[in-house]
Amino acid sequence: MAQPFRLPSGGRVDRATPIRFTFDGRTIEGFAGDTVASALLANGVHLVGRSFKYHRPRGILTHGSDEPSALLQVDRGPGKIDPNNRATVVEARNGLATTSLNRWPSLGFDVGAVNDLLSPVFVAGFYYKTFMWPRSFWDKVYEPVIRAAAGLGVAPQVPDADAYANRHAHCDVLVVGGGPAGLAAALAAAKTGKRVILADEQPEFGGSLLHETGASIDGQSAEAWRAAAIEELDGYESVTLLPRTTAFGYYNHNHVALTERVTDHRESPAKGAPRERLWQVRAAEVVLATGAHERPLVFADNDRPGVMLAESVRVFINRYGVAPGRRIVFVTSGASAYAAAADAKAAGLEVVMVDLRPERDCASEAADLRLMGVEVLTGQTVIGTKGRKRVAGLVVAPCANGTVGARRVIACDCVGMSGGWTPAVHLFSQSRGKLAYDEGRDAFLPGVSAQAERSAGAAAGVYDLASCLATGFAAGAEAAGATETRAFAASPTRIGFTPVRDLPTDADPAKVRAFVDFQNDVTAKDLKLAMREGFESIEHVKRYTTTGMATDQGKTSNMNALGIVSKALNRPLPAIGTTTFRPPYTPVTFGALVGPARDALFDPIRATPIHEWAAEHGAAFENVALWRRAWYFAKPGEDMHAAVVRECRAVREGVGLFDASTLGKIEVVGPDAAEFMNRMYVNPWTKLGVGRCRYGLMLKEDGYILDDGVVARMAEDRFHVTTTTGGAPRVMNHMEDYLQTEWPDLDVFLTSTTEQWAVIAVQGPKARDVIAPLVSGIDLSNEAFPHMSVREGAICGAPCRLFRVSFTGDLGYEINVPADYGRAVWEAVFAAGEPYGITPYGTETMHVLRAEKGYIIVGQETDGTVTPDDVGLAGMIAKAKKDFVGKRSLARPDVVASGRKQLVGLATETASLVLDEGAQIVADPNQPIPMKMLGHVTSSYFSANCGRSIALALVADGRALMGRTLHVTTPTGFAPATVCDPVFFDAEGGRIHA
Amino acid sequence: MRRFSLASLLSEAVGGHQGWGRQWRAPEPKPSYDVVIVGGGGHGLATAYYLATVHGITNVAVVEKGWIGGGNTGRNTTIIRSNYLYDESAHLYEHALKLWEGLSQELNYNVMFSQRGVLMLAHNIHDIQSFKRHVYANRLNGIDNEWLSAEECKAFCPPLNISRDARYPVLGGALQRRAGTARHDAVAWGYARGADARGVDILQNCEVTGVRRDASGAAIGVETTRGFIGAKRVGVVAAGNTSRVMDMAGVRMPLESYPLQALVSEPVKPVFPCVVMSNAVHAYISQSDKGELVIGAGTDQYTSYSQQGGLHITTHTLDAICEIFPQFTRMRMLRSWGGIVDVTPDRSPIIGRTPVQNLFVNCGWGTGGFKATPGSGHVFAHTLATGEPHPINAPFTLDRIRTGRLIDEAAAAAVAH
Amino acid sequence: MLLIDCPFCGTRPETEFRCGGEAHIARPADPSALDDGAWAEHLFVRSNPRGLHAERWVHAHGCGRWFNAVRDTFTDRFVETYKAGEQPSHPIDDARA
Amino acid sequence: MLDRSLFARRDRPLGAAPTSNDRARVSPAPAGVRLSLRVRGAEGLSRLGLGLAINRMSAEGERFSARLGPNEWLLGAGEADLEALEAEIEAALGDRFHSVVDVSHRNVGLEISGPDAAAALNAGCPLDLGDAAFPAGSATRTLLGKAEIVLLRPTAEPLYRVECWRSFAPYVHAFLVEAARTA
Repeated sequence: MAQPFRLPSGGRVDRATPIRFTFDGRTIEGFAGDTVASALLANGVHLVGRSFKYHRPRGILTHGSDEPSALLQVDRGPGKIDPNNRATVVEARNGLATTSLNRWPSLGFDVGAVNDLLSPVFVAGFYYKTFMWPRSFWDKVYEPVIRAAAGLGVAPQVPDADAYANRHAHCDVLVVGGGPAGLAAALAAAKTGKRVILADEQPEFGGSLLHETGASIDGQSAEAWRAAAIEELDGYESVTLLPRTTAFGYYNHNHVALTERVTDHRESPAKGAPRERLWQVRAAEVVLATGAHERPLVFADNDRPGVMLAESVRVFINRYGVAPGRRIVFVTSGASAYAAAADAKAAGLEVVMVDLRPERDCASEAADLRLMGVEVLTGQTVIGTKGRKRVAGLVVAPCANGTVGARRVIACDCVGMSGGWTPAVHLFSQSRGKLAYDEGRDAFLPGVSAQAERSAGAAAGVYDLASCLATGFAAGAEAAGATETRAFAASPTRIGFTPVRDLPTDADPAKVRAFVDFQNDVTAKDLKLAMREGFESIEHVKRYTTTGMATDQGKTSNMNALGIVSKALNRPLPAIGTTTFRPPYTPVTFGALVGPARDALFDPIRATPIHEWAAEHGAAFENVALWRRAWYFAKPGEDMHAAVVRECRAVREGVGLFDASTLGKIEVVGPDAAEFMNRMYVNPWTKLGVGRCRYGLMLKEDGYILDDGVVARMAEDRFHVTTTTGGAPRVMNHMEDYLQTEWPDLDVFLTSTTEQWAVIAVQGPKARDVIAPLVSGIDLSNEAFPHMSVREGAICGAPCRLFRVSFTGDLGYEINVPADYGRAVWEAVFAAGEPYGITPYGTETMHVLRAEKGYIIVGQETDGTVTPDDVGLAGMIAKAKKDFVGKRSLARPDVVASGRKQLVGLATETASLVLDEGAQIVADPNQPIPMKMLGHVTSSYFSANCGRSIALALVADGRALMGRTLHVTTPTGFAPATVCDPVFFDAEGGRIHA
Repeated sequence: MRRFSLASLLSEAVGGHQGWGRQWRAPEPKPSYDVVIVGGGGHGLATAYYLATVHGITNVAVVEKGWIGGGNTGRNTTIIRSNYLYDESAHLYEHALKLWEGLSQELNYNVMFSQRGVLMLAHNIHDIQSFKRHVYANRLNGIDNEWLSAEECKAFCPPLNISRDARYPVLGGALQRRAGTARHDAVAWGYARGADARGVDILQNCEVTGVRRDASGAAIGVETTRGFIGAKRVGVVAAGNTSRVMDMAGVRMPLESYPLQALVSEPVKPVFPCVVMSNAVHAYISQSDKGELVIGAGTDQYTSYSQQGGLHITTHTLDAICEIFPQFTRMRMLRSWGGIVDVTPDRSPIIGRTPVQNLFVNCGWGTGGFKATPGSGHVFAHTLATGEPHPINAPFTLDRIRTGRLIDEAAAAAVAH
Repeated sequence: MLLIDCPFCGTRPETEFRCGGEAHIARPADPSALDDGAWAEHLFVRSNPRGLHAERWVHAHGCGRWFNAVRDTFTDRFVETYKAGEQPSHPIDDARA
Repeated sequence: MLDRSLFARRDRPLGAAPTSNDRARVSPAPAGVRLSLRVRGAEGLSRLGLGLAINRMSAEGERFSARLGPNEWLLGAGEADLEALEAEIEAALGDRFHSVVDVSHRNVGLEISGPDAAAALNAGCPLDLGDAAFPAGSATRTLLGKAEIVLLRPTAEPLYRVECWRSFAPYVHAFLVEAARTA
């Protein structure tokens, strides 16, 4: 018979819509509205997994996100397989394939269960005490075995087929939790017209109302009230309803993060719809109506499949129309389980009630239940369970004042246990609110708030329906700035419980395994062992035993652990402390957190206006900061080396074309512009004439080089500053900082023009010849337009700032044109240069050519610890200036001391050998390790123009070592090289002025 | 001290483990000690341990405001490596790494030091230059570190995406095979147990509220929530709270304390064989023995003692992780948390004397202190015992900010610690 | 993610801002007059309190203006923000924890 | 030998084709003139939008003025309007210290419109774009994902103008298209 444990009627499932999925290959039938857990139970499946350490058979403990045991691998199709899904929250649908975890070869017969026999050895922290000998065995033997045994499901192996979305949202009132308190809060807040977001992790709003089938509110059924409330909320334009949405993180300043599960439950989701959406809500006020979790009872073998929480039994019956068993024993220390028992009885199931409390403490509810014909035992304790892969009986005994009486075995196929309730204060605690222990309710309740939030309903320790509604309504109104309150008439709720810790037993304590943390296999005995060993802070207990550290993060176990520790140490519970609740409330996919930031949207790729041309002409690209820059232009059959050799020759012998658009550019404008430049750079600027350029060097206040670049004076009050590609944002920020905060009196404004201008460098002896026909309004003659000057004019009719500058040591120009004209001008120059063999070149050739001239690249020759003098640029420093940023630091004792590393050239003895950049330099390669290192190679290339390799290096006192042979590391040893001047080409420097 | 071994474990198993005693005592503070160490993290406990074992100084107290190992020791991503560039740092971290290699046996406490290898990915030419500079410098310092091609990186770490089409393709990597991870809590507990067995008093829930100085200005003890505790020498090892403690002694420090966040995924079966760090995209990842992916990020931008940071730091980190390991988007974040890291101007530690006589400090480990724990404790114990720095920590003075002799690994390499 | 009250733009999320460290550390008018110790103090020594902290922020992805804020570094709560060049209305030193 | 025809049309980094979606439509905007105007102490001046409050804009035809900070305005105009606009600035400000920098080619514009436009923007923009917080006439620099943008809402219509730096345009465009799809 399909679904033998489906009750003939009842539940919210859609019996007209059957669904099928598989569990460990077996087809499971259920109805739309089922969770995987409820469908499994409808089919009588209780054994769904094996525990982490002992591989004990485990079933379904809860009905929600606090589930520690029923974890499954879920396959939703190619690229959509993921581990560790809680069966109690996965919505069942056609096409799911689910499998149990942590068992081999099968769930029913699991070899790992041998661990259970070894459990006397595998106690808390056992691994700290062994696996140490022999030493090499840890990496090779012990750890691999431990790792293979640990872990739950299998990580996805292929890229995710789903997409994820992100949404920033703002509201006046965020209500977390759509149970009675949350619904009432949302109603109260919505009435004020404020913007309200109501989120609930369940597919439907209502919380406990979804299974409180017998309850009534204000004279109508709970279901009718619920439906009306949702309809009313839905009618407000200002209300956003987010079902299937878990608020998982409460961050600073009311920044609350939620994940919405958009498509996992759909068989055929809308095309392109995201799997999940991260909501980042900034709320003026938050109402936390997050409910409470029921506590398991701690007794021997309380982890048998079929043993579940009492309220969960009730939920499976009332909400899903499923009987978790035919004969159910409820065992409780509180009143709420009586409602479950009554509903089970009403559903036609056999019921026995075992109350741990003495008759006098539960007389009223016991009497009511007895009236229904249910046997109620009071003043009991639980000794253990019968059965292995499914509970077959509960062993109970009367217990008074610690004396355990005669055992009785109650045959059953399901146990519903209740040790009371723990408010879900996770988000409150994350908000850094202070928790206060309430002895009457044996719970940590929200105390002093740290942010603009308030808790309502069970989250605040309020359990009866009318009060939940009233506190929720008041909280919602208050959050919305209203003072309205409302009383609700509701059917009474059975509340109140007596806190119990591990239950008294007459069994040998050494043999009792009463589980506290079901997933991590932590028993009460483990907790006591930890205490015996001196772990007394709850954080220590937790870390030593791993209690509360499983994927449920201790939702069902933390209070039991605390209580047991408190009892054992005989200290009041608050003195043990509560563990800090940290995000996320329930596990959140990386995908939701990443959102759209994948593939092309991971990080912007910045490209210049000339990028496409370069791509069309065979350029290889390199990443420089966010930019893609043309690296070299290989012709068919050329490798990088050949291309660079050709490009380098072309520039020296003819003319080359280089895209320098990525250089940072800043327009410095104002009557105090020159004074500002004086303060920011080491160089003098006052006397730089309009139309002239100067190489500028900029330090941080610590005296180390920050950036460099050519600066042109466009007018008395206007400078065109250039920076390195990667340094552009840094320099702009650095300048703005000083301008605004140190020298606000200077009349200067800064504007980034990096992307206003495309920059086309035309370099080489033929550069003038190439551009001359295209330029208008500028006299290009050497006399009228010498090296290091700038003119404004037009090129091909486009306005331009034409720089005569060179980073190659040859005649050169940098054409700045408005970016949208960049490609057209580039193409025009390229066409004009064809008769001269114009050659486009990339960054690699640029690097070689400048290295031939000994020009530094900030970030390559410098590394944040290099001064101007270190790289031979002390001469740039304006001696007359009393101050500039970084000047004072250049006078510090260790900055003026000898022995600093200085920029020199290195010529390898083997002319063809190109040293590794980053190679280290020693005087004596035969010295013992550790060796004394003198410095390192900063740049190294094969120079076609020099006919040999060249290298720049920073070497201790290097300028005093000219001509000395040093030894440089290579992949296989050392290579000798001679210290030389860092200028390898055209040392006289005549070519640049040609 | 009851020795831990398989034999003792088995014999206890028979008796229901009733025979295990406390791993360390919970003593009342004595009126005074030879040395009081402020801060019961890994560094402070290691200092106490080596004072007792190496220097024979056992009249020592470790004063901890909360529970031992509850600060950065218990909050970090446990990466251990020594492939630092500068000689000073390389010697310090290599000293630590050598101690790690025998630590479980030395302490008779399994700290699960796992030499799984740390692979640092190069994503651009600058990275290649920088990493090769490290590889060569390490080699000459006798520290293992090797350059791998992208394909070799993939072979060493199969989950790695080395597609050339990636936003930041993997161009290669630097691998230190002796590097790895350890079980952070066990380090604190192991040192505590070892120190306690030799007579060191570990005083938990004992917060320092003042540093008492005599007329000459010398430190003579600490005021605490459990009363005054006299000391011939005081060593402050308070990580993120160092500025506050030193303030009590009138010493202003070149430190700023930032939130540093980390997270773990749900546990899964072994999928990740090593540690991978990527500086270009700012993230690092490994898998713990329990099966969780352990992922760390950069600091938040502002100073804070809240042990909490912004979600955007987490999302940014995961962006990067999922770019390099796109198959992990369906993994789930299980737990995230923050620590407080104290950062110096050059991001290297300060270990040594202070302007106050008899007051010593060991701080400024920034985001990388865990890996140094044994070495840090070892050299600081030497400093406290002799009043003089060990040759290894001699360069790490407070005075270097004045002279400009900074040890700036991060500036030199853009390498996260 | 903090919420920061830019004195010009109102409250904005932290990602639009950059933090510039401790505020009210004026650059000396004549750095050369400082000895090495005093210069190092200016450059590197910071109060780093647990409690109220005056700090610099710039609304980098907004109006681009630098301003100051007083924030409690234990709770991360902002007490006030004010324009560069102004003084806080809260006594910072007294509140230091 | 000047071929001015090369510059009859500006070569913008995005195509002109809009990406349609029932609920949010993303379309590249045509080229125009953009000036970054900086004035210290614009008190008493009202022309050119200098009297606007911070983060407010005014628009008329292709002309607009957006005050992005206490001393910063982004001025927009049609292609042919550059010289006239510059002349007006000089006339309005005279000797008063100011800075005008042409950023017409630095900035690239996009428009996103439709009932889900704000939701799509909020995929990457962390601001409150509700009518109360970001009404008609709002203008600000902010973020979209990992790019900086200027966000303009000239009217009460669900139509927003996004301006970014040129090299970020492909990213911003792709981000908005993806956001419109998943909003």
